[in-house]
Amino acid sequence: MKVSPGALALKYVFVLLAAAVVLYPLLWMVTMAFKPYPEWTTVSGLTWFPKNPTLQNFEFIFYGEAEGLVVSLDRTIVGPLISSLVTSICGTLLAVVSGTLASYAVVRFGLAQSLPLSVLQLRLFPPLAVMIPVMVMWAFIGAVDTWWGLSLIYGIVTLPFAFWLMKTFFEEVPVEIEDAARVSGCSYWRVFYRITLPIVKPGLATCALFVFILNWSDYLLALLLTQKDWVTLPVYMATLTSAMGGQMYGMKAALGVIAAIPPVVFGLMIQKHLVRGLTFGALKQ
Amino acid sequence: MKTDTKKGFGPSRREFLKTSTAAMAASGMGGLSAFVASPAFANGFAPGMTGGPTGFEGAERFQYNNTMSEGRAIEGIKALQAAGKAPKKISMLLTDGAIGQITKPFPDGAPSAKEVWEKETGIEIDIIGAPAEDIFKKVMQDVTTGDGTFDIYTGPWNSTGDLVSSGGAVNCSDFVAKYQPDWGDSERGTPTPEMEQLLYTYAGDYYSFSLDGDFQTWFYLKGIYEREDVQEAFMKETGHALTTPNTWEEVDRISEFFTGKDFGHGTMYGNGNLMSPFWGLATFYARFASMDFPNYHFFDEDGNPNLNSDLGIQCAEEHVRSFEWCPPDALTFTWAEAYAAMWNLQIPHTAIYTNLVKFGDGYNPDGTAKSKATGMIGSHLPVGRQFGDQINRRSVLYYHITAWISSKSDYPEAVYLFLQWLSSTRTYTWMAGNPGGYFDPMQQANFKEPLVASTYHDYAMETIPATIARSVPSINFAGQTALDNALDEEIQAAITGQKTAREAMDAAQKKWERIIKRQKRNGIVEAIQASRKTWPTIVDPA
Amino acid sequence: MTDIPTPASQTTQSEKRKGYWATVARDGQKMGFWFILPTMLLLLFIVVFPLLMQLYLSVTWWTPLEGIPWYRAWEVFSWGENYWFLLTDPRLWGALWRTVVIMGIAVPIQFFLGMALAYLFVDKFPGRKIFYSIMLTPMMVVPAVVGLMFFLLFQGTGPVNDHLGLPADFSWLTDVNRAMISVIIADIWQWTPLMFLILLAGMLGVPSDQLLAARLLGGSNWQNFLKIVLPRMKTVIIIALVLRAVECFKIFDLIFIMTKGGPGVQTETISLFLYKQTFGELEWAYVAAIGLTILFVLSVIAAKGLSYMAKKNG
Amino acid sequence: MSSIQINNVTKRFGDFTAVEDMCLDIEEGEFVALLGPSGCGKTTTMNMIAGLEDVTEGSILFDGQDLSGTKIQDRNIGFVFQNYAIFTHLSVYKNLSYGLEVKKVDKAEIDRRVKAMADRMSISHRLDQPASSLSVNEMQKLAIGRSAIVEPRIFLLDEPLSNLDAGFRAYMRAELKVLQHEFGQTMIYVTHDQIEAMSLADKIAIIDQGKLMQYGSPLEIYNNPANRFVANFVGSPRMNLIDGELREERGTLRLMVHGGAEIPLSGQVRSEFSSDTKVHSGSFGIRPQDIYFGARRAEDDIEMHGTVEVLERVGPKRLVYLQVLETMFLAIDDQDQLNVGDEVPFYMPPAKSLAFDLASGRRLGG
Repeated sequence: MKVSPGALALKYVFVLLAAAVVLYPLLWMVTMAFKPYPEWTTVSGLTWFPKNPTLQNFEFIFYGEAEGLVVSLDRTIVGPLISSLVTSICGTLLAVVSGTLASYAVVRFGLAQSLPLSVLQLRLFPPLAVMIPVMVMWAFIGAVDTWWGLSLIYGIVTLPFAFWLMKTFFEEVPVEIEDAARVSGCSYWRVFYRITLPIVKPGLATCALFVFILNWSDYLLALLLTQKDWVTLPVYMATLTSAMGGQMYGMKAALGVIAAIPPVVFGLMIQKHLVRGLTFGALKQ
Repeated sequence: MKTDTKKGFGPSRREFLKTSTAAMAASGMGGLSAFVASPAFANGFAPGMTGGPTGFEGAERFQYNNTMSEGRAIEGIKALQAAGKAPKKISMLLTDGAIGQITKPFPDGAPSAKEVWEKETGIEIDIIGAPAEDIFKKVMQDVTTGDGTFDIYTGPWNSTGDLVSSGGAVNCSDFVAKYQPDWGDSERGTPTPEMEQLLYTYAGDYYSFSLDGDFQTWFYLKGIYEREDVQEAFMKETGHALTTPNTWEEVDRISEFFTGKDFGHGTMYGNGNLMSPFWGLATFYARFASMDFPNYHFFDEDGNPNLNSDLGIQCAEEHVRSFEWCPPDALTFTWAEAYAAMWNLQIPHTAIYTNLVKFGDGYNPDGTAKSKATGMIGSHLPVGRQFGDQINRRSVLYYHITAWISSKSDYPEAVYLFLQWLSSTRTYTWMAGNPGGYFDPMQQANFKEPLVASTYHDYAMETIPATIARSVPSINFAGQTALDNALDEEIQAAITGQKTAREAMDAAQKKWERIIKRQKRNGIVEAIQASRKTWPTIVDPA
Repeated sequence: MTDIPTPASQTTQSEKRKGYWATVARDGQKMGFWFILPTMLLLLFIVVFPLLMQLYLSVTWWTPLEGIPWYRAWEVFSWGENYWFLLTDPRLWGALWRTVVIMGIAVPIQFFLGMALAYLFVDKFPGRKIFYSIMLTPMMVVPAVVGLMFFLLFQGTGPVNDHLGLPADFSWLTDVNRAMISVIIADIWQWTPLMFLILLAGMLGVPSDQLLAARLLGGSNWQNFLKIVLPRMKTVIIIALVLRAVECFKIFDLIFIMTKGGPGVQTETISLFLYKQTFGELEWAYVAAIGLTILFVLSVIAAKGLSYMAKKNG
Repeated sequence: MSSIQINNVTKRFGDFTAVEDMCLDIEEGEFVALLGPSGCGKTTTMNMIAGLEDVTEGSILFDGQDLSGTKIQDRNIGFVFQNYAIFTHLSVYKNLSYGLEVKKVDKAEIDRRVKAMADRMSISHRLDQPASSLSVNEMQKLAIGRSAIVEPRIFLLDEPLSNLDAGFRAYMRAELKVLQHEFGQTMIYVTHDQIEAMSLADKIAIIDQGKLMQYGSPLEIYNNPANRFVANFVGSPRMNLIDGELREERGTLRLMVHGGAEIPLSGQVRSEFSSDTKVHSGSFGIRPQDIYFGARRAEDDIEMHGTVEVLERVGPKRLVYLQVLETMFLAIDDQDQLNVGDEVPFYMPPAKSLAFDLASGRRLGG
């Protein structure tokens, strides 16, 4: 296609502008995380890059105190970091395993044809509209503020994504391959386990990463179902935000950076499949 | 919370450690780490004392033995530990801004309150912070769906009723009888037995542990009031001399006068009182309480709201009118922004929490003034209305950080003992002086303490107790959150011009009636009647 | 590729596996049942009890303050009072209205920006891949962190005021009007990339030769976009808008971190309202009634929408 | 309607040269086929004419006018895509009217022309139906009609018949010829099917590896291929092309084929081979229908002996595969006299034989 240099230049202007808007808040947070106290506010002038780069903000949130700071932190990031990792991973496992099995049954055996829409409905409602009974249940089974209680709800709310994503991957596996194996004497289980699963392995990995991102990003459920021991990173971040007062920007930024890294990295890894995941397989790229 | 950082960045930690080490070395204590384990610790006590902070001048004022409330608590713990009924750890949900008061050493050379407790009992205190406005939500979350995560809840005193009726708090009456805290001590504790009842009991039983002094106290910019040009201008404009106000009428006159004036510090706004959602209710309640002599109650004897009575509507109209003299964005102010307004000399007066002066008047360790208002602030008695030759000065008790024992705690007695220790007059006085947080003074002993006076300033040492004596409780029974929110919404609607004061009060009246009706079976009318009895009747000569 | 096991090895394998599971492995329907079971159990677990409890609570006026456990809520049976009350609760309708306002402003802006970006990226240009990745980043950042980022940006002493030359007391998050604007800006920042991503996928799905044909027929870029590209993207556009509208209706994290719904109730959306009713006012029965109503209304809308789509498609 | 001059056009994609130094003159109203194997650059050439691709070097002139600065929209070029690029989301009517609507032609005028065109293409009965419901054949008609309705200055067709079933392809071939006459427009037609090109085009441009091999009328190309590639590419069944070393022995010029077969050259073809003394290896070409059996018809006809390996019936005739040592000749037997296994003499008239330089593929002499 012919593109005149003028049009191309104009395109770059827009693209660069858009990129700048996207990067502005991100960059601000990242550079803020490396700025020492005096560079945080307009009071002594703002600069994009730290004049005296420092790691003290990270030091502070990991050790609870840092060189040159009087304030200290009673709870460091370590606990919430572990909590976020454990609950996100367990929730992901639950969602991916049950979603994979169920979608395979729906795709291959034609079972429960209403299941796809039912699981989709889980995503439709504001969680807060249905949370009271859930919290009561969780309290009843002793699941509040436990790793498994949070993992369980994570597994449930991300199940629709896992289910639909795996459904599209299974639909892409030609049924002939499975038939061929079955004709040669394989049981259904063996066909599933030895033939189909290996074929959809990349899809499975995509699905797991995608669901992990969703779980990691949760704030509300952890806010409602944890109190202290299994508080996750976003909840910790939010409480710390006010705990440290309105002005401890550097530490907040450092926290934000740490919380933001895994999903951004994983997200870029599965870029190709994001559309499929986010639209429940309605669209592919 | 803008204020906590004020304390955050004084001298660097290294410097800080250096000075405290030096102080400790001077008193023969060794380094900070050696300090906890040092056998020299016991030698730091004044004769006859068995516990308490050491290592600074005057520490003996906060030390105790087993004849004192704190000592009895420690003794009780020891007994529980011997019986195997004490926990290893007590976890406490606490408002963020107050944590430092328990965990930060004060003054130089001293340990923190937490360190003293842990040293003496071996029971670790695990503090989990939450924002002040939200903390009661978190409390209720734990009460309704939690699993014994916290041994201690803290939150606004007003919410005690809600917590008790939801079954979330432990009734401590037996413990109180057993361990005899000194809260009501006629010399050191609350000024009156009624006040003890108000702060520590609900429906006749002990539930709450008072850790704050949120009696809205009047502060003004003495340095501006006393200027001759200001005096002249005021006289010229109003025909009155500018003095500290005694009545709401005078308050409004001063507010009107200052609004839009510039006395060399930028444009001023006359009304510094809180008008925003949640926090502004205190201002309304204070004005409401003095509408009649000696008090105008929120409810009549039978539990019917007084909101849309003539006096109620008049109060609402005055309240709404006073909004025109507020600084811009006043509807978004929390106390922190209101403090800042006074520190920046934007408002001439305000009735507000007392740590306004703790954080904003005086000097930082590095010698810089804490704010522009340093040295200019004064304090006066609450205002009321003149009835004949008497004035019913009224303030209001609102928010007021209070601790409760979670009914899910496995060791309520041990937890009780910790809270008794923490809230007894010696420990609390010591903590109240600590600028690490916003627990405000309220016990008589607090106001006699030089360390408290040094942070809260001499001028407030008389007005705060006088204010306490003239304070009415805000709503403090089950249904409080709903009642407060209903009224709050309507007042906000009136202030922002969506409704007239009368319409707003009519609507609020209806909402309150509905809540009362629904809560009747839970004894809300009795609670209202009990609350009415705790209102002070003290009046002053005009 | 996987090796297809030979029948010989297969029989020996299955002979070893005796009993019920061996028959399951050989019966597709049975195995499918076991495959679906976990999902079904999870669904029932999260749907049946909660719905019943919610229904039960919603016809009482039980609150945790009642002093009786929730299962004894019948003692404070209130018929449909909660449902009647929610019809006339200005705070609920205010929250709903604000939610709709955020949706009504943010989603169309996201749509137009996303469409414009997709248009920029539909043809190849040097650097397209890198810029594409950059453009996608915001939607991958944890929403709570986005809230934090914009909290930092919109501080009075923060960079936005600094770079725009505004004074430090030009408040964003605590201003009656600007708080809403700030929240909407943050939402737009985070979710325009999602629109972009989906719309770009849709745009790339428009056959390029049809577009060429339209051009050769003399249609200007704009005419071809309106008449060829847009109609062909209809499904994609609907998907994108529905997805965003649903998510936007649920918005919580961002606002909760940036403004807590404040100042006042200026940024209080339906989710924040429910949160405050649950833990602030403790009106659990009322929240249950609102929740059920929302469930019902959304289900009806979804069902109508689906049947409409189904009719359209065939 | 216009003439097109393609002057020394080169197109490069990075390091890859898709079209090299192409020159073509297309007369007004001519029907030209671009013929070549896939990947030869014929489609690129057409895209450059349409303006879908930039020209790297050289120029393309329409009636002497360079349109490279003109937007595609304004070039007024009719283009029929290989898969028709029908707007499947629109009705048949809207497809036809698209080119007129975007030019803001009067409604009544649009209606008249659409109906006329639909009549002409005999899809009137489908006008109100969605285009997606059309059969492939109807889509083809619609695609042509949609392009024709805007009266383009030239008409480009990209393999328009390749998707059609065999019967309709033959019909459409004829139809295209008629249409071209009716429209009277310059048409350029890309195809890899030589029969289509031969039967339709006024002129054929044969392209290989981005280079123009030959440009001329079908007959010219058939009878007088300019090089070995063209000779090989055009004609069905294929021309016999026998490669070998040229050797002069006892006054006779022979083409020594690998494997032992020898072709004794005589007459015209001999002189053609010897016209360039630098050529040492050559390629001998003769069309199967020019080989005959039975009695020698002319003195200098070349005689060879071969074994009948395979006989393949094609209609009334049979294709004969003749094995001469390791070399295979293809001939036509129209008298049904041969049997498999026969060892027979056959004759090749030198006047109908062609001589090519093996190294360059160049035609010798002719």
